[in-house]
Amino acid sequence: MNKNASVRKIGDITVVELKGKITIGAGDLQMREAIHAVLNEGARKIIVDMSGVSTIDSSGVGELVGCFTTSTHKGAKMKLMNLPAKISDVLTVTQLITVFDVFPNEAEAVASFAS
Amino acid sequence: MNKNASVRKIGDITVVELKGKITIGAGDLQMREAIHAVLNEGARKIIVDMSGVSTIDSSGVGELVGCFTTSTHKGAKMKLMNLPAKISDVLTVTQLITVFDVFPNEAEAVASFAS
Amino acid sequence: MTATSPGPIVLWLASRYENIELVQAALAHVCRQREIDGEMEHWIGMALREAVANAVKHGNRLDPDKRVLVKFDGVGNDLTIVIGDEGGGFDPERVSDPLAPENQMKTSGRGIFYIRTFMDDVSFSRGESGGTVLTMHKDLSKRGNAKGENE
Amino acid sequence: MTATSPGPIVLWLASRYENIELVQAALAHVCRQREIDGEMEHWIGMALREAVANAVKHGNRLDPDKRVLVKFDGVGNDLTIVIGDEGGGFDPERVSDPLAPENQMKTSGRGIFYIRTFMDDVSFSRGESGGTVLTMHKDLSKRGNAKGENE
Ligand SMILES: Nc1ncnc2c1ncn2[C@@H]1O[C@H](COP(=O)(O)OP(=O)(O)O)[C@@H](O)[C@H]1O
Ligand SMILES: Nc1ncnc2c1ncn2[C@@H]1O[C@H](COP(=O)(O)OP(=O)(O)O)[C@@H](O)[C@H]1O
Repeated sequence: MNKNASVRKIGDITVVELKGKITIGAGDLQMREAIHAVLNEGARKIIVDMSGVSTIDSSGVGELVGCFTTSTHKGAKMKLMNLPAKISDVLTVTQLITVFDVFPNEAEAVASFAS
Repeated sequence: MNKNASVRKIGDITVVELKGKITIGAGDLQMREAIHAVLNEGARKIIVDMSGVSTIDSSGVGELVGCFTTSTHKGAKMKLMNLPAKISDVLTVTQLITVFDVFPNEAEAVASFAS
Repeated sequence: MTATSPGPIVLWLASRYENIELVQAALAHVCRQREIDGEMEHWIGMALREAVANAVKHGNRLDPDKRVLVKFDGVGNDLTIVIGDEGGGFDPERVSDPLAPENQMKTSGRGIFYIRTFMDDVSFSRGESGGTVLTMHKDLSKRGNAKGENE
Repeated sequence: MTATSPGPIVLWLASRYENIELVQAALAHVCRQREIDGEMEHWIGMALREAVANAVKHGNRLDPDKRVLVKFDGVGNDLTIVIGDEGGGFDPERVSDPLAPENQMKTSGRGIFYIRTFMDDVSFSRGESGGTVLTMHKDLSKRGNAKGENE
């Protein structure tokens, strides 16, 4: 159904893997759907795996911020991992890279939930 | 130099392998250059391997006819092999498929020079 | 506009053969939007390449300051493609038949024949400034008969 | 026209987000012609996607009968891209700063900022029919500094 997002579990952590273009009118909405779905299913520790994202635009960035806020409101933590350099650059220039909890790899992202 | 054509030998037969688009302004001219070059180097038995051709247009077809005529004038024989279905269709609708000596594979094309 | 038409797409291009590749990319986009399969796309693409090549070569005589217009349009099962140039026009009735025995070994003269073969309806007219306007239609319901043969 | 300009390329498109993909394909074509590397193409593409998305969304308000114009032009080391819409226009001075603390967690408002960040010169004007005309330039000599940072 959702060709831009798939979900897997690591213990009580839910990993949402994004793929392709997280851009206006398609990938941005699919990302929101996927993250809202896991939140509604009760996920409280969420890692968004960005390794497969080729492009993100301001709509995708906006949805990412929205998902982060929704997660916080629901008492969940949403973190990001495996950001390709270009995606990281896009978040950096709008000073969002410090808002999100960003990890270079899965081990560090998972470990961060233990502490 | 010539990214649309390369040449190999089978005994006294010269095989010109065409690749990609044999279309106006690029591939068509490169094909002519390649075939004229082998003719000038004395090739008299020529097989044009079309297996790698993705698209041919009327300019490519025209150059192919021109190369055939030039070959004949020089006392050389130019044959075609391994035509993808779409290339064969393009030659068929303009009734050129019967003008050229066309072979389904290399063995038959090579054997045709022996008889 | 109906649900099956994504609306027209218009390109204005300098008269360069390399721009044929952009026209091909635009066709690929239109084919995705209109759910036209790869087989049919191939034959439409062949006609389109010929039409744009003629506009660049015979119409605009490779003058890079002259433009070629390409418009994709049509609703439902009709795909309409219009190709316009800023040349002097020509009489399509006077184009010789490439199947005639005396033309068989000519190195040119097959482009319009390919256009007519691979499209379902083809007409030439004069644009406001005298250039050629070629309008060609493809009936998208005829899938599996993409080459436009009658049976 | 100089040897380093392949001439303008103009597209007129229906107001649909999916047409952003065609604009991206046209940019890829222009980048091949102008020998713009993949890194720089990526950042120009980001700005272009934002500009077309704004024209479709805010300008034409997704009305598929309204058109978006995209023009690629410029000579030498200047790549000029113009994006026009048929909307009501807006005052770019009144767009809020997405870096302001109170805007940081907003879900929108970053598009124009990205455009200004990734292009070298950006200006907005009103078209004849009142819509927005966004003209953006990229200095192609600044390769390796593709994000448009000042140092
Ligand atoms: N857009 C055009 N403007 C002017 N003349 C044209 C145009 N298209 C075709 N023609 C004329 O029709 C002739 C036949 O065209 P075509 O069948 O495509 O073969 P070719 O391009 O190989 O000559 C051309 O040689 C040219 O004289
Ligand atoms: N082409 C346009 N026509 C009308 N208004 C526009 C246009 N482009 C931008 N705007 C206005 O500028 C605002 C900021 O745009 P932008 O920075 O791209 O962020 P966003 O699109 O997320 O709102 C938009 O919300 C809109 O009000």
